[in-house]
Amino acid sequence: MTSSAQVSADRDAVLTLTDVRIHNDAADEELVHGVSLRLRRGGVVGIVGESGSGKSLTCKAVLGVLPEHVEVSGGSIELLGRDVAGLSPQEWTALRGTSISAVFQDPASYLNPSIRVGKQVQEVLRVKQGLSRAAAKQRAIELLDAVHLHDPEYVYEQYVHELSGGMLQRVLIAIAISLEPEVLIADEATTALDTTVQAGILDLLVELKDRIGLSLVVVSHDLAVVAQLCDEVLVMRDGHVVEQGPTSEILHTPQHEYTRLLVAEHEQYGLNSSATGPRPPAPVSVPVLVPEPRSSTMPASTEPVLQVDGLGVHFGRGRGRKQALEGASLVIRPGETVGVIGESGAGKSTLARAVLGLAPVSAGSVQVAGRDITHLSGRERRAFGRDGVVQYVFQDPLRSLDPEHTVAVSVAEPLRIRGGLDRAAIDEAVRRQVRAVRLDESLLDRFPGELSGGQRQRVAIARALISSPRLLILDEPVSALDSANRVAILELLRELRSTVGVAMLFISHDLGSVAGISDRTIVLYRSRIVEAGDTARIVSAPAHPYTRLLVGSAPTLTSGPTDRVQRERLRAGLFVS
Amino acid sequence: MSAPPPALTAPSAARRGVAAHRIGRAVASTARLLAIFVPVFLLGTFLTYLLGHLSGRSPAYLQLGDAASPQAVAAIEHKWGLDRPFLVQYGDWLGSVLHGDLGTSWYNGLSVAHALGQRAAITLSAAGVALVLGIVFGFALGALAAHFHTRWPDRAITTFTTVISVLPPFIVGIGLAAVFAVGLQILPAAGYVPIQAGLGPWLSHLILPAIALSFDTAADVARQLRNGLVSAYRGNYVTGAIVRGLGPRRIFFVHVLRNGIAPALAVLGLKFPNLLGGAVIIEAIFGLSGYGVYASQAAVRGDVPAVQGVLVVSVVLVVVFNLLVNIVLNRVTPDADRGV
Amino acid sequence: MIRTLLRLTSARVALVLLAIIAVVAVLGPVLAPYDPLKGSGRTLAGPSAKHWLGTDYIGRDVLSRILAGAPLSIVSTLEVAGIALVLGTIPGILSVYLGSVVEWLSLRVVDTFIALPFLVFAVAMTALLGNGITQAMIVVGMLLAPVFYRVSRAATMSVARSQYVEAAAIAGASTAWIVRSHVWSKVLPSIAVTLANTLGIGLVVISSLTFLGIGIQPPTPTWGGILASDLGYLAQKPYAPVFPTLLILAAVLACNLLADAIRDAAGETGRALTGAKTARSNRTRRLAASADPSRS
Amino acid sequence: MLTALVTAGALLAGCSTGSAAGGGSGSDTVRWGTKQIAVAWDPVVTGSTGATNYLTPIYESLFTLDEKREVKPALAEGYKYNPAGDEITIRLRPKLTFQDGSPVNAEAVKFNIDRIKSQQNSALKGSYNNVKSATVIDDLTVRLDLGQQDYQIPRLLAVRGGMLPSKVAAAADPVKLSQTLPVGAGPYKVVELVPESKIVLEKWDGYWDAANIHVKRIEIDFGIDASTLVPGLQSGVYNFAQIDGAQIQQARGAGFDILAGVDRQWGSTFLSLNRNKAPFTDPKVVEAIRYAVNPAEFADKLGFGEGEPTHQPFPKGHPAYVDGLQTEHPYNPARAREILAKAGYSDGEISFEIAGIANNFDQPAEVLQEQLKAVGIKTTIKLTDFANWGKGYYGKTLAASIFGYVGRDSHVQALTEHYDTGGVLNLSSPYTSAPFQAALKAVRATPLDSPDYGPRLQAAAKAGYENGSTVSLYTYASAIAKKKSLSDLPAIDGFLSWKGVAFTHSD
Repeated sequence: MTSSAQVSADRDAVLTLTDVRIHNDAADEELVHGVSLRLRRGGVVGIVGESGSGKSLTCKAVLGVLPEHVEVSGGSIELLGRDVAGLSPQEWTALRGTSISAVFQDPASYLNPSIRVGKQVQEVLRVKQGLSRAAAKQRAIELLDAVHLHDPEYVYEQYVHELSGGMLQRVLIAIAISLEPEVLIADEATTALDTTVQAGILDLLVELKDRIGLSLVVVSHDLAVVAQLCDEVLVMRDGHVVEQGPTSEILHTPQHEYTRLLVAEHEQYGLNSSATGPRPPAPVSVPVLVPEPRSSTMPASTEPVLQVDGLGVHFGRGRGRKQALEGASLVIRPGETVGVIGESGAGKSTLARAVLGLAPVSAGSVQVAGRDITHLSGRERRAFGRDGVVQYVFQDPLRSLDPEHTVAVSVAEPLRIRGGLDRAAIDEAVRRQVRAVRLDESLLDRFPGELSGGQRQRVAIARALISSPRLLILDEPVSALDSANRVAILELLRELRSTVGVAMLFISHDLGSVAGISDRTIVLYRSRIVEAGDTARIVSAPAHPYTRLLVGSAPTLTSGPTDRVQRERLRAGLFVS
Repeated sequence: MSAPPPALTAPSAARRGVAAHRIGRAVASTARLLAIFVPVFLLGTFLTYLLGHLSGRSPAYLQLGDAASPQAVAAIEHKWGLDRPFLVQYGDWLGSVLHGDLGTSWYNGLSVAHALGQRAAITLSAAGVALVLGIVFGFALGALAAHFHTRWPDRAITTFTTVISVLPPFIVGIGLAAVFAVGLQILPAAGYVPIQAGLGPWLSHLILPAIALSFDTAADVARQLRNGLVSAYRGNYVTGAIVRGLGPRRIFFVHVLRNGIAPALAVLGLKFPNLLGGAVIIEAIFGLSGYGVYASQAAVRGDVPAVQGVLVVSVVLVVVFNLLVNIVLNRVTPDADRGV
Repeated sequence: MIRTLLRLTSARVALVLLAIIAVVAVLGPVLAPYDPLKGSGRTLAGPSAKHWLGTDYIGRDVLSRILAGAPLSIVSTLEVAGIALVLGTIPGILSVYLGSVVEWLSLRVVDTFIALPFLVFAVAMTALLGNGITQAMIVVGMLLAPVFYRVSRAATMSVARSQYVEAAAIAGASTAWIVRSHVWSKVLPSIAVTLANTLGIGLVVISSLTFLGIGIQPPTPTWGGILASDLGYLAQKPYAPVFPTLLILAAVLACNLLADAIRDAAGETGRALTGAKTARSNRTRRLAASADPSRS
Repeated sequence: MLTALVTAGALLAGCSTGSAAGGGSGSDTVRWGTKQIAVAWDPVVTGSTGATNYLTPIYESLFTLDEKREVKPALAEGYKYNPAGDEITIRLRPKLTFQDGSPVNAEAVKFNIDRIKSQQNSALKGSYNNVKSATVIDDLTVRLDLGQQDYQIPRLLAVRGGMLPSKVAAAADPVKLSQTLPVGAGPYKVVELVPESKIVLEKWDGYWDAANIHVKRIEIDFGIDASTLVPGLQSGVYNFAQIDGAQIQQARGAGFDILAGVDRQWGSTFLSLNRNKAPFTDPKVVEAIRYAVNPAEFADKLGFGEGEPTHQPFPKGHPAYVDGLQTEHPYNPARAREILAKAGYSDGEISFEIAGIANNFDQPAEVLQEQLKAVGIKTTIKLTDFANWGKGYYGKTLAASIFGYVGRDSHVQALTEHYDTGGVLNLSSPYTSAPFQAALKAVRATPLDSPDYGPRLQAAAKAGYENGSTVSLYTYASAIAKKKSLSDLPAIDGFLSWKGVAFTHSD
């Protein structure tokens, strides 16, 4: 453990943790085994670790909001020179908001769904600063403006369900800084947000730090997020701080095995432009630019697995009609992997559903393995599904597997739906498929709840592959996984691509994952394909402003202030909040 | 997974939209409620009418008694228009119902609407007082249980509400009368005096039946509120409010109550029909001649128009009450999408 | 889930109570010390060694009547719940799958049923359809059906929107397949909870109808009927209603306890199934999610 | 919580139970609760003779009855028969008016008799079968022409059949008269009337015998559940109530006077058998049933000390009661079995359905079923609502039904209703017997004051009894509980009179 002696004099410290231990009284077990850190005024300390590592509990301890039966059992927390252990509830209430504040993951849940967001900004000002209604409103709107929300008056009047995640996180930040606290804790504040939105929020935090002199504690499972902002990093695992030190030191000379894994992941499946060494070996097939005109001269062997022409999809009717996809065209040939990238709501999943014959297509056509599936009846759709030509893997394997079905039952389901095979044959196929995804056969009788995230995703992939599909659609297959599993699943997919030879449509909001596996990449932006082409070219020389912003927003271990300025320019042109 | 993207409205359009949006939202939610309630009204009245029709009852036997010869029966049925096709009868009936005319009783030839008008004060007083009691005690018990969540007051309240909600209402009624009217002699056991005779006498006659009626409502409101509050306390926005430095009182009243109250309010809407329905038994026990007694007597006599009248009025009352509850709910929790 | 259920004390108490009631329902007529329909000269007698619970207004042994009344009371309640179950659950599940017209119609029918004042409608329908236990049960069953409809529909919807159902649909599964292999088992716990609750409500409602003189023909003994007639003789035996009341109360409470226990157990299993292995790594997160931050 | 709430309610109520009773003004008010429901307020329309109780305060009859069951003048001063006994001339008291101010005159009498005979929903048509027409002789004299010699007419005119509604009101709107605003010439005038639930009456000074009326106000609540009436009395809501036998003990224990006895109000419960339907087409079956029935058990178990075992529809002491009948079909189950066996019926071969009105005849039906079971007759009980039951009973389609009788318009009428061809209570209608018809004619031809009247009436009662279509189960006394401070009502058979009744001291 690196000592924190290198930081300057003690009165500079706004937050000091000394060997903080957190204990669960109900289960009688220690959850955090000694965390020490020192946050300098205007400084940024990062905590990295996967879920369950104890990083969020540490934050909750600092804020005094530990769950029931969980308490600080050792060490001390000093906030602005005061030991928080002895604070009365009233003193805590007085301290929170004015001296320390926080923003969290899933911003929508941290705002009252029944009250207009503006009122919630105003509430703090009126309660804590005693402002009049009018003054509080004016100040609230100023704050919303300060966090770069377009049209703060409009946002002021909205309810939580009417705003996007990025906007809500900005609202929360506005509330958090409204009383000008010394310390702001950002606990996974950008997790589950789109890459570009994440970059925007991180940029905002940096800006606020500089502008109003905030001291930040940034918590994330993503090393790159922390690396962008922090002077000092703590790496936590299973309640232990496994490594701690200045960011550059951690990045360049990681000591602990886990830290090395985190760094390596970014080097392999990130867009670490400065990372040396060759990118993973490029696939053999020649990238073809899309859209590609249908050509009769095309040889039979390269008949596309998927051909989408001018696809348009609408949801709703009348005034509520929403264009979910417009004029999309693409081709996937056998064995080819095409990545689809874009922010949430850009139409990625709609495209996937259209390829499955599940979306209400209003224009264009979809052909799968030479068969037109644009407008299937329910019966035809089911028959098409039973053929198993296209299969689908969901983002969250926990939710895509029936919790009451064993691995064997889940994997066998497509075959059983198709029918015509006896029990022994199905059993044999299941075992073969389970081996193919590198799962132990002993897991066949387990339930999803008894598996790890990576194992579950392997089960889902096995289920998708058992009907020998020509095309596999992977919808954010690694987004819900932690670093180690993410790497493993991506490796598995690359392996399957060469052994099984299945074509893939790989959907992700994470450019790193897409870049690591796709031959070609399609960029979706506001229901349209704005750019398509060879993955390497898109990553190295993005053409469309959105793609450029995307590439520039991807968290890397080395992005810095220059990127920020560039991003801001791009954002201004795109109206991205 | 195919949720439409959040609106990325261009700034200028958004500015103009704020006021129009709010009005539009109110209009839309009202329209949505009406779209639910109009069919309920039509279907409810249709079922009611169909029921009367299917029962094969005829005013003839009520009116003729021992003089019910087939010709006399046919003549009376013709006079009442019962020999016409069913749908024609329903249409006519619905038409007059919409004009406030619920027809005349087969039994005594009096206007059903008038009879119900005379009884409205009694039933609505009893149901109203019961509703108030149900709300007051339901909310008090629910809030208390939530506050002492998982501790003994919570368990005691939960047990208490379970017991009172499963007690048959007639047992409750007779027990209350036995204790407070006969045993302690502090309240009358039966009868009704209009509120014009004074608030005291009025309430003294109503309090026992209202308590008996309110048990079920109070119990359910308490349970829902407790669960609602407990889960609202678990909401991240509570943590958020704590972190912002808001005090516990403010958090409870502004944030927790507002979000935890919805299930209790919703259950209140569902309980209103029970308050009216429970009147059948409670009114009989406490000698109140309200809708319940009227309905059960009419049903037992086979006085179809009277039964239909009570049901129609009840359905309207329930629908109106639910509309009110929904409007309140829409204001309290604007994000929820709901049916009746 | 059954095993989880049996670990709960409340479930055990409820099941023991229900088991006793079931035994009484099956063996009641055999156990009855006297002919439940046979009167004697000793009318309205108090409890004694010969007649543990005394005799009724025409000298019949009350204990025998309560025991003999058990089968009909229980069976009629079961039938009510059964009718409600069938009428509510099947449309409830199907409403999710049979298209928007069916869905809209069934929702409005259910709304209407809920809007009708329950007892008024039950009394009216039973009286108009002819006074009999069968009519009464059908009517009450029908009026209780909306609860099942709502519960099964809500449960089905949450399953139907789940990704594993979507996965099956993508693989070409028919609605029947999906209901059979995915939906049914998830809906079952909610149905079981509702069923247990409905049994309690049904018993109270049938008793209430009997109190109003609707449903059951004398001299057939039923708990509600015994209770109703006891109320006519309060002057002679003020304590008489206590016995049937306690029985009804015990049965209803047992059903309620069981319902709560099933709910708890289903939640427990749900968590157990989804989180057993990840429990260790996710423990802190789950604790954080389930704990009440209001008191920290 | 509950206690606090109730206490709060009680405090709000102004504490004393007296004021809690609300409404009425002090001790001059009779607050009357009953589980019955008065349906019509026009004596011509009111089908139930039991409901006469609620009409007597409003309407005065032409004649009235005294405590010796003798006919006395009321609105009419007297009557005279022609020698043939087929014309009766009635002379009205002069200068009387109805409560609406219109005159009580011969025209009014004629108008109402015409109405009885012609109005579609008249319930008195049957009773007036023998009255052919009414003729106005002068303003105060009216003559009735009878179809045959009939000395029963004054009795008919002394009760419901003789109650006189205002001609003006009846001519204007018969429905209003019957449902919302009854107008008579009786001691009390209607102040408020909520159909089927409540009536408020106030003393009317225009009544011819107003000097004898002391109670200022009568409020009647209808349809009060039996189990509520005694608590109602105890908590001061009522000071006067018609209660069930089972509650007599409780009311008495609570310090109330009980007025009961066959010299006042009584009723009879009987089993009507339809002799046109199997198995009652076989007289042996009917005979066996008569031996199987044990009136003593009914009286004992259901009468609560106020019932009487009897095989005939009249209690002991009633003019139509026949002493010898008690031994004609004494309770003898062995004999019943023997009769059935001889007629070739095996045990359990005979079965039928006992119909009845739900909530009214449950217990008698249960006792009856058990008694019949003891002789090998299987029965099922089918109690339904009044409408359903009435369809079968009045339509004469039921095979057997339990029913009750509380009417006593005239002795002969009681017999005709049970045993005559068109009798309402004769489920076997049109079945009747020649001996009954002969005896009926004889009693009608006997003046009421003739010494032969009693024996002839009883002869007719006996002949009717022997028809066998009505099997009496028991008679019971209707009970009234009243506050001790209210003086006793005169004991007149089947008639509730308020004359001379007063509150003795204020309480």
